[in-house]
Amino acid sequence: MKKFINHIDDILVESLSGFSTAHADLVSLHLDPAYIVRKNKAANKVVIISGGGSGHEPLHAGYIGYGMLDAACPGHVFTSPTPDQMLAAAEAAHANQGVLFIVKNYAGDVMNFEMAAEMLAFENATVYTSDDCAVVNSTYTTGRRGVAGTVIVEKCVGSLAETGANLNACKALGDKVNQRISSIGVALTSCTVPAASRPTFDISDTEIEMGVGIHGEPGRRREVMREADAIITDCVDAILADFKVKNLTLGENNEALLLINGFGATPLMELYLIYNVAAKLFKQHGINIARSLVGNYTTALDMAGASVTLCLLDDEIKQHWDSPVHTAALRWGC
Amino acid sequence: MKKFINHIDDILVESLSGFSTAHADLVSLHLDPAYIVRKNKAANKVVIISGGGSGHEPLHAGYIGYGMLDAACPGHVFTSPTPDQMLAAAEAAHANQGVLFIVKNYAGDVMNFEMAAEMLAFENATVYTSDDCAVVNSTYTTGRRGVAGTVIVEKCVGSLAETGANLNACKALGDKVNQRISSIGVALTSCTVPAASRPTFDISDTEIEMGVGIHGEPGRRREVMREADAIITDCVDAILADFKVKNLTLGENNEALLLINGFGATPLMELYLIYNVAAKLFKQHGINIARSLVGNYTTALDMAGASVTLCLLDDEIKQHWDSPVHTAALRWGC
Amino acid sequence: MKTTFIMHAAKEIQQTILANENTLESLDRAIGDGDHYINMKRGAQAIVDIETELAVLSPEAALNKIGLKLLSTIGGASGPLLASFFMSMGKALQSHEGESHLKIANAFAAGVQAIIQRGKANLGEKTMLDVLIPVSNQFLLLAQQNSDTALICKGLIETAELGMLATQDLIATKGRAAGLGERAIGHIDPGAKSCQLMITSVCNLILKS
Amino acid sequence: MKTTFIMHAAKEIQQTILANENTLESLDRAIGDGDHYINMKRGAQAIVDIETELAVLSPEAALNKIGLKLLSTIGGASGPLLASFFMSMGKALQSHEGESHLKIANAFAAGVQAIIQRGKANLGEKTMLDVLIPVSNQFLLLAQQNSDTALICKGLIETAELGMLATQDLIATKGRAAGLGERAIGHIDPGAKSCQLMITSVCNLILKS
Ligand SMILES: Nc1ncnc2c1ncn2[C@@H]1O[C@H](COP(=O)(O)OP(=O)(O)O)[C@@H](O)[C@H]1O
Ligand SMILES: Nc1ncnc2c1ncn2[C@@H]1O[C@H](COP(=O)(O)OP(=O)(O)O)[C@@H](O)[C@H]1O
Ligand SMILES: [Mg+2]
Ligand SMILES: [Mg+2]
Ligand SMILES: [Mg+2]
Ligand SMILES: [Mg+2]
Repeated sequence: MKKFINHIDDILVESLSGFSTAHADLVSLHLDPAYIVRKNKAANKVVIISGGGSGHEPLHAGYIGYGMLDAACPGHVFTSPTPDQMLAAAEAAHANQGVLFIVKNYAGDVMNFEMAAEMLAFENATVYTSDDCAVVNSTYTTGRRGVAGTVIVEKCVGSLAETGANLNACKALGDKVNQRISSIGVALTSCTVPAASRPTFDISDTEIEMGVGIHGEPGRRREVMREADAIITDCVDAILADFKVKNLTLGENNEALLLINGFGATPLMELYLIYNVAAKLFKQHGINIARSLVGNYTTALDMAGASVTLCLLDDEIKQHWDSPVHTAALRWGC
Repeated sequence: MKKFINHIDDILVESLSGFSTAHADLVSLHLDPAYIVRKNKAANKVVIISGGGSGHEPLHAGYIGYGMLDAACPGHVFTSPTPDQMLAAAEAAHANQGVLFIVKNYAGDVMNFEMAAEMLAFENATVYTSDDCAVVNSTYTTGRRGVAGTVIVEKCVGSLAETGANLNACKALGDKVNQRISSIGVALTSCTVPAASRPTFDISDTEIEMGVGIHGEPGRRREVMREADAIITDCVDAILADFKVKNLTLGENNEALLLINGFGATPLMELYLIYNVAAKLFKQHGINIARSLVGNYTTALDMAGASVTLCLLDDEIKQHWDSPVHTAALRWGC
Repeated sequence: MKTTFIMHAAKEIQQTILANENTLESLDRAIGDGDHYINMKRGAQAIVDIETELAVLSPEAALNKIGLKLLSTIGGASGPLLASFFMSMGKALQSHEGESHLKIANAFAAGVQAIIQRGKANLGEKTMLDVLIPVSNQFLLLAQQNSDTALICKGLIETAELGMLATQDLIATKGRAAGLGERAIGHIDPGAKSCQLMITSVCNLILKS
Repeated sequence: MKTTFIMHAAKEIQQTILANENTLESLDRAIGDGDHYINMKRGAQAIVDIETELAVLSPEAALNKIGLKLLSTIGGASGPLLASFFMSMGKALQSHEGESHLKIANAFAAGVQAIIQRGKANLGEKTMLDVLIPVSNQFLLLAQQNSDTALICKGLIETAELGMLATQDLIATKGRAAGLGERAIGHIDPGAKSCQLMITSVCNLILKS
C-alpha cells in the first residue's frame, strides 16, 4: 500500500485541515469532536447536516455551502461518525428552524444518527438515502444502501432549505427524491483502507464485482470482465427493473438526471465513455436525459470502478437541481 | 488491464461523444478531424485553442466555455493531435480577432501546432506552457514540459480574451503567467495506456517516481517511498529552487495560487492531505496561499500520484483567475 | 464486581483485540468493509486511556462512562451497539441490590436487550447477537442454578464459541453483510468474533484469578 | 522509383511494424510514453488504406500524399517528422530529372533535412536522426560511387543498424526522453528503431526483387 499519508492515525485530521484551509471561504473545521460547518448562512433556515465514514470524498464536506449542506460529520475511514459529532455540528449550525439529517442507510450510520437525534434538543428529522438497487432480494436486508444518489438528495433538499421551507417540507422532498433514484456500481479493483493496509477484496484481472458498495462491500456477484457496452447494459437493466419495482412509471417524455460516478481511480475518459453508453440505452427506453453529472462525486478511496445513477425528474426536483449552489465540489449559478 | 472500454480503437470517439452529450449546453463535437468547439461565444474575440494527447482529462475539453477555451483538439491517448484538427478547430471557432494556441511544451505538440500555425490563414500566436521543474539540468532538454500549470494559463488567458483584448495582449499574459508557475509531480504507480495494455513502467511497493511527467515519463529519479511530509517537502523545495532560478523574488507578502493536482487514481482525501502539508511549507517560506485548487485537473489516465503547482500571483493574474468561468470542469461566478 | 476488576478486564480485552488483528480484519474484509478491527482497537484504547477517571467511579458509573466513551469513539455499527450494552448494563447493575452472579447476569441481559433494541436484530441474523444472546441466556441459567464462578466462566466460553462458529453458516439479514445474500455463507461474522473474544478473555481472567 | 514500388514498400513496412510490436512498445515505455508502436501502426495502416488513391499518382505526388496522410494520422513527435520527410522527399524527386540512385539519395537527403529543420535536432541527440543522417550520408556516398543496388541496400541496412544501436549509449537532448538525463542511457531510441526497421525492410524488399 502506497498512499500520501504520514501516520495512519492522523490522516483524517490532516486531510480535513487541508480541506478547510483550501476552502476557508466556505467552511470552518472543528475538532474533538470533528465536524465541518458552513460559513455565511441565513440566520433562519432548516439546517441540513450529513455525515458518514470518510473515504467517499467529496461526499460530504465537499457539499457544504450555499444551496446544499450546512454541516458535515466525517467519521473515520469507512466508519460512521459518532453522535457527539452530530450533536456538536447541530449546535454549531442551528439556525432556529430545526435540523434535517441526511443519512446513508447503513446500520452504523443509522444507529449513530438515531442516537444523536434522540439526544438533540432541537426539532429534527432524518432522511435516509437508499438508492443502491444492487441487492435484488430485499428480504435479505433491512434496507438498501445509500450511495451516489445521496448527492442529488443533498442538492435538492439544500436548495429547498435555502428558500426558507420548513423542516417537514425539507424532509418530504428528501424522501421523494430518494424514492426516485436508483443506482448500481461496478468495481474493477478493490479499495485499500489505509488502516488495513491491504486491499479489502481480491479480484483477478478477468473479474468484476457487480453491485459493489461504496466501501468495497461485495455486491450482487462476481462476474467476468466484459466490454463496457455489456457491463453498462446490465447496470441500466438493473436500474430499469428497480424503477419497475418502485412503481415509477416511465412514460414517453420522462426526464431524468444521469449521474456517472467514479469510485476514485477511474479516469474521466472512461466515465464519459460509460455516460455515452448509458445515455443511449436509457434513451432507447424512452428516458430523456435532461441533466447530467459525470465525475468523482461519491468515491470509495482508490477503488477503480463506477456507478450509474438515474433520478427521475419532475418540475420540482429539476428546479432544485438547477438552483444555484456554491460548495467545494459542486458549483453553479453563482 | 481492466478498463471501461469497448474496442481500443473506439475509446476516443466514444468518450468524446459522451463528453459532448453530457455538456451539450457548452460544447459541440466534430469528428474527422476531431475537435470540440464552444457554443455561445462573442462574435468578436481572440479565440483560445488548446489541445494535446488524450488521457489528461478534464484537460483540455473540460475547460471549454465562457472565460476559458473556445476549442480543443484531442489527440489519441498521450499522442499529440494533428495539424488538420487544429486548422479545422480554428476555422470553426474563429471570431475575427485571430487565434491563440496554448500548447504544452512537448516535441510532438510543438511540431504539430507549429505546422498548423504555419498553414493557418488567420492571424495567430502560440503560448507554450513549460511549468514542470522536475528536470534540473536544463542543458538536457529543449525546454521543460508543460503540466498542470497549463490550467492556470488557460484560465487567465481565457478570461482576458473575454474582455475583448487583442492577440498580442493574450499571448503576453499567457507567457507571463507561464513564467510565474512551477510544478513537480510524484507517481506512486504507473498509468496503463489502453493500447499498450500494460503499465508504462514497473515500480515496486516501496518506490516512488519523483518528477514524473503526465504521460508516465520517468522523472528526476526513482526514490524510496516515504511519508507525505518528506515527499512534499522535496516537491516544495524543488519549486522554491526553480523560482530562484527563474528570478522570481519572493517577498514578505507574496500571494500565490496553490494547485494540488491528482493524476487520476489518488483519492481526494490524500490530495487534501498533500495540500495541508504544502500550504504549511510554503507559508514557512513567506508565501501566502491566496487561492487554491485541489482535485484531478491534469491527469495521467489511472496513475496514482499528484503534482504540486505554485503560481505567483499579481493583481492582474488574480483578477483573471477570479473572473467568472463556466466550463465542464471549472466553474465559478456564473 | 469492582471497578478495579472492570479496569483489569478492559486491559485484558485490549490485549485480546490487539492479538487478533489479522482475524478480525480479514473477517470484516470478507463480508464487511474491513474496519472492524481498527474500530475495536480504537474503542479499547480509549477506555484504557481514561483509566484514572474510571478508577474513582462506582462500577455502575464506570460501565456507563465506558459506554459513553465507546459511543463517541468507535462509530460504525459496533459503536452504538457496544455503547448501548455498557450503558444499559451499568444502569441495570445500579438497580439491583447486593453482589451475586445473578445480579451480573441480569445486568448483562439488560445490556444485550439494549443492543437488540438499538439494532433491531435478533438471533440468527449473523451479528454479534448470535454470540451475545446465547451467552446471556446461558449466564442467566447458570446463575439461577447457583453454579460456581468457574463453571459459569467455562460455560460462557463454550457458548460464546458455539455462537460465534454458528454465524459461519448464516445468511446475514442485518448490518453490512446483508447485501451479500448467499455469499456471506462460510464466513464468521466479525462482530460475533470480537464479542466471543472479549467474553472469553474476561472469563479467562476470572478463571486465572 | 515507381508508385507500385512505393505501395509495395508501404505494405512491407506495415508488416515490419506489426511484427515488432513488442520491441517498439517497450522501447517507448522505457524512455517515452509508450505510444510509438501504436502511432506507427496507425500511420502504416492509413497509407495502406489509401492504396487505390495512391496508385494513380506519380511517385512524387504519391510521396507527398503519403506525407500529408501521415501528418493527419500519426500525431505525436513522429507524425510531423515523418510527414515532413515524405513531403520533402516527394518535392525533391520532382525537381530532379531522370531515374538514378543519386536522384533517390538526394531526395532521401532532402527528406532528412526537413526532419532536422522541423525538429531542430541533429546527430547524437538520441532520435530517429541517429539512424537517418548516417543512412542518408552513406546513401549519397554509395550512389556517388556508382555502387550497384545490392551493395547500396546492404550498406544502408548495416548503417541503419549501427545508427540504431548507437542511440543506446546516448543521453537524449530532444524529444520526450530528454527529461530523463543519464537514465536514458542503455535504452535504444524508439524512433531510431522504427526508422531502422523501415529502412531495413525496404532494402530487403529491393534485394529480394
Ligand atoms: N443491527 C445490528 N445488530 C447487531 N449487530 C450488528 C448490527 N449491524 C451490525 N452489527 C454488528 O456489527 C459488526 C460490524 O461492526 P463494524 O465493522 O465495526 O461496523 P460497520 O459495519 O459499520 O463497518 C457486524 O459484524 C455485526 O456483528
Ligand atoms: N526533435 C526531434 N527530432 C527528431 N526526432 C525526434 C524529435 N523528437 C522526438 N523524435 C523522435 O520521435 C520518437 C518518438 O515518437 P512517438 O513516440 O511517436 O511520439 P511522442 O514522443 O510524441 O510520444 C523518438 O523516439 C525520437 O526518435
Ligand atoms: Mg465501517
Ligand atoms: Mg506520445
Ligand atoms: Mg466494518
Ligand atoms: Mg511516444
